[in-house]
Amino acid sequence: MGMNWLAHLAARAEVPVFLAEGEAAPAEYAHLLARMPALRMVDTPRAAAILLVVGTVPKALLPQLHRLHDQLPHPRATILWQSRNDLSGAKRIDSAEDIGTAIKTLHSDLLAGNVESEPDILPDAPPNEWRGVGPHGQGGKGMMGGTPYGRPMAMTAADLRDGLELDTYTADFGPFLPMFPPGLVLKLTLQGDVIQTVAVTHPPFETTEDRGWVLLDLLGLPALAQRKLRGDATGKGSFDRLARLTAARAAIPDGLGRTHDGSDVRARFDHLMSRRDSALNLHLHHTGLDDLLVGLEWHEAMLVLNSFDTASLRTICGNTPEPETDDDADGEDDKKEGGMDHGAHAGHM
Amino acid sequence: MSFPVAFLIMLVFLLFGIALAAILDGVIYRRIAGRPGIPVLMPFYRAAAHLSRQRIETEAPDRLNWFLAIGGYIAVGAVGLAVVPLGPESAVIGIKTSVVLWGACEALVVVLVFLHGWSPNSPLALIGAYRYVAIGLPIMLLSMFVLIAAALPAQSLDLREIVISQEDIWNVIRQPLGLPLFLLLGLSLTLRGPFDYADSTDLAGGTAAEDSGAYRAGWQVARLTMLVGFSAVAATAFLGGYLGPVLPGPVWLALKTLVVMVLVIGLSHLLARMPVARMLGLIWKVLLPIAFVDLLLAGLVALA
Amino acid sequence: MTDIAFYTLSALAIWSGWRVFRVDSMIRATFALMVSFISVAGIALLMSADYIGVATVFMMAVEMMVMALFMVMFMMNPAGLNPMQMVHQYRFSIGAGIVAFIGLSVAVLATNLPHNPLPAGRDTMRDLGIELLGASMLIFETAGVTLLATMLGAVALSSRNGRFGNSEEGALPPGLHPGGTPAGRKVEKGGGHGGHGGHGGHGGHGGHGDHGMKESDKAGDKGDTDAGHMHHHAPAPDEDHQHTPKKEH
Amino acid sequence: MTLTAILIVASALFGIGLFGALSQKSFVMLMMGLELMLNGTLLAAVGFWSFTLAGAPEGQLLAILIMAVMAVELAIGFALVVAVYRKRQADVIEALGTMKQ
Amino acid sequence: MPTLIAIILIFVLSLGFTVALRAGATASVTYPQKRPILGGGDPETHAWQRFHVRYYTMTLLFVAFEMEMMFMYPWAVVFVEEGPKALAEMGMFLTILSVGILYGWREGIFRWE
Repeated sequence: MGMNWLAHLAARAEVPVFLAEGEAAPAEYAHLLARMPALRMVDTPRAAAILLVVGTVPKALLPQLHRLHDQLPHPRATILWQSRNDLSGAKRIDSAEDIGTAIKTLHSDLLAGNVESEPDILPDAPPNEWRGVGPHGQGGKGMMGGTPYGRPMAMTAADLRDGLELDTYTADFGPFLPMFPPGLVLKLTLQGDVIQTVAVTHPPFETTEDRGWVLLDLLGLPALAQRKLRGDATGKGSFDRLARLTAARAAIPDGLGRTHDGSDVRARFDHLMSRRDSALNLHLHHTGLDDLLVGLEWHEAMLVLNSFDTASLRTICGNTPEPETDDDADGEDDKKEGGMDHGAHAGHM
Repeated sequence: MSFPVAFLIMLVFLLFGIALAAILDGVIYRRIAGRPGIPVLMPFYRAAAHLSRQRIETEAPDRLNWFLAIGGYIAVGAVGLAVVPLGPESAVIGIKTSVVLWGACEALVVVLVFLHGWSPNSPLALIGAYRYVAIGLPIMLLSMFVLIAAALPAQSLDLREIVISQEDIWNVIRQPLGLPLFLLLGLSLTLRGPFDYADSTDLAGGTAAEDSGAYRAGWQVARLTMLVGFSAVAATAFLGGYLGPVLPGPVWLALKTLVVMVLVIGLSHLLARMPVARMLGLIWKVLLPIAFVDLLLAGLVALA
Repeated sequence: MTDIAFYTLSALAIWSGWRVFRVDSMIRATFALMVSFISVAGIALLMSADYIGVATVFMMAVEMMVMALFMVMFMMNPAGLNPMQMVHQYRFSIGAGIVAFIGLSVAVLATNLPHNPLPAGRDTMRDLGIELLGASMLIFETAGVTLLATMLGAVALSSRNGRFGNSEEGALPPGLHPGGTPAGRKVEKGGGHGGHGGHGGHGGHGGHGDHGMKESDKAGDKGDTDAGHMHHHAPAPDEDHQHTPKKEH
Repeated sequence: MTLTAILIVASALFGIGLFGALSQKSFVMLMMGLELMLNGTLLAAVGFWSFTLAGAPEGQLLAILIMAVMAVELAIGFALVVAVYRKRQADVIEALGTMKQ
Repeated sequence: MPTLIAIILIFVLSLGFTVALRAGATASVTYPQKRPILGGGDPETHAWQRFHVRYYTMTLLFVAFEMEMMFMYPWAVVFVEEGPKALAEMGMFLTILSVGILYGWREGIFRWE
């Protein structure tokens, strides 16, 4: 009874939706979704009830989609919008008119228990085999060894900026992070919040979506981003006035993300805000993502990434070295071992 | 006013404040986003939706600290509200050094937000936590300076005395630099707008990225509690607190708190966030000298 | 009532103080120490030390925050995912701790302590202010100079971005094999990062634009002399994976 | 709550701090031990101020100075840790003994 | 004493509220759900690591500078009473400390190292 009452209230809330964009998504889908009052796009799958797959996620990125799917809290459901993907239990919608009501209905059904929450796609097992040692069953061999709780510990490497040998964090970021262009998967090595190495695992999808609003969002102006996303209904004059008021342009560091032709994030931001249709002619022949991102901290790097249109970004990704393939993966193991030895030696462990 | 009565008034004030802050947040967001409607009940529906979802824990999280971060953040915001006098001689926490106690709350916020980002063992949350500390620590200096400036004419660190010293003229006029600087601190304490380095969009929600279900609702409540506590302290230190004609003191205090709340929420939506290193430089090189000037001017005015 | 509060807070202070050296996670150790400080602050409040009590919370929260940053930065296994004990001379230390405790306690119990309590209603804040500006003025200003010296010392010791450029910056990555050519690409002059050096002025001359360039040139000059040294002191475990040059920051 | 009780608590804190400072290998943990010893000292100072000095301000000044000592110790200690780590990639005390560069 | 009671009461209530939050939603969490948020990626290692704090020198400067607050609070109470003398002494104190900030600025510690 109590639960019913809560579910009843919850069903009246805006439906929290996490977007997973695929290839060949419907045109202007972000604008369309922004105009639906009953939906709310959230930043993280942890806050979402509905996973909305827009367009088709290519085969290479399906494992990522599955991982993302499983990260949503129960009760959860998936909607495939103009998508050729196949997810068990997911509902298919093709027309743009139905999408708002379909999501809303599905959410109410989920809460009322009419629709079962979707189970995990992946098996319920830790990412790595591990059996704890130690007095409480946690941990592995030695101080840094083993795979405590299913993962190894980070290993040291010299830092780019100040040379301290602290731990690095390597992972594939994307393709379904809201601050990444759709489809882009980067293998990043971070030390602290500064990017040490970049490799492109998967380039962004080809779209012509205008992503100026993302830049506003990244600058901490979600309301203004939403205004831009919702389009001209509210008048361009008032938007420009508000944008000037926020000093968004001044907040971007001068010269950040400068390409060889001299355009920087500020210039590209101006261009995105001015809504001119002509593309900014960028000369990107020798610019790779590693030139642009290495040594930047996270926020700056995200600004740089989102300041390019998709076509330019694809060119840039083409100039970037691929991540190591299988051959090198062995080498990487060596590196881990080496790091471990080194760490153990240094720490008298 | 006896202690239980004062405590009850404070609780009511807090609950209404949280509800009002949540509604205001929605209304102002929609105004700026150009969406119609005033969603009065939406925050409650949203809270219900959070509560009806599962709470996920990450791989080997620091459960104790995760819990303490949320509970502690709420408590610290409420302590901030408790030092505010509701009328002459009737603060819940009537201590001679209430300004310092508020400073302790500010310092603990940095610790708790850091713990919130640390606990889930997740990269984006961790980055948010560390970035927040970089800004959260130095910006406390601003608040300390402007509050000390406000304490000078009162010759006391007691917020009750500070209110009494504003009977002739409010501190917002006597020390014009004080309130703006203090509002910046408020943005940082409540993780909002240009100082939202902890829970920002570029980190998919930062320290809150791994919060789901009830904990997500709890963290939002904590942020709103802090907003209410901060606004009440700002209204007391700079806008004369409970002072005002005709209406009873607590009503005046509530009205002024509301004004500060609107200011904070409005600013948070209308100021762009800059990369963290830039902000760090700005605080030390520009804002801190301004706080010095504020203190100097306040000192000269107090002596004159 | 006061007694209950006192014994509870004392127990909390001692227990959390003990936990500091018993937990695996560095974060928990640091904040256990903070809890110990806060309990002591609570006891101070019980003794009507309004200012010292509250200020202890304020100062210690900040200091433990900074301590936590450094703990995680430099300690292996900072989150205590693997159980650990990094101790030496364990028995001796326990003995020393117990001896210190018993010795001090006996001394306390044996001494006839004078009793001259704080008069009620005394404005201790004002006393302290008058003392600071009057009789103890010299202590106050000396503290200022000491803190200045601390700041200078801490910055000089830990920062390597001196006015002569970075102390080790610009060193080329070590060779793929001993004595070989440096791995990785050459540092680009200017390049995409020219503007990035302007991250927060360097020194009083606020010139941002060309600063990164200047530094990189400087660093480049130092590079040759430093390369050997780098090589010898930091045998990077991942030599053949060092793709990137040290860029100017 | 008597002065004796407070001083005994203070000496317990001091004892634990001493144990930590002596037993920990890591330089950073050693500093935690020192801080805990200073914590005991702080408690004792406030106790004396409250119970035997009739509220003379010097007692409070002493407490403030103890806190200043903590701050100085922390700042210089960590600066040293950074400097040593730069050279040795280690943070344990033994590393300090071999610093001869 | 009343201060302490009020603070403890507030902490008890807040933590109690959070305990209530924990009590809800008891469904068990599976391993795939536990993965950290990376937009679909799977990290190689735990996120907890020797985190490179880019502003560590600033924090040391901050700890030393912040000590000045301990002296400033009592100063504020007697400021009007003591008059220009208080202004002069605190001016001197702050000037001394500001030298430290200027030095730090020149050494570039407010940047991301």
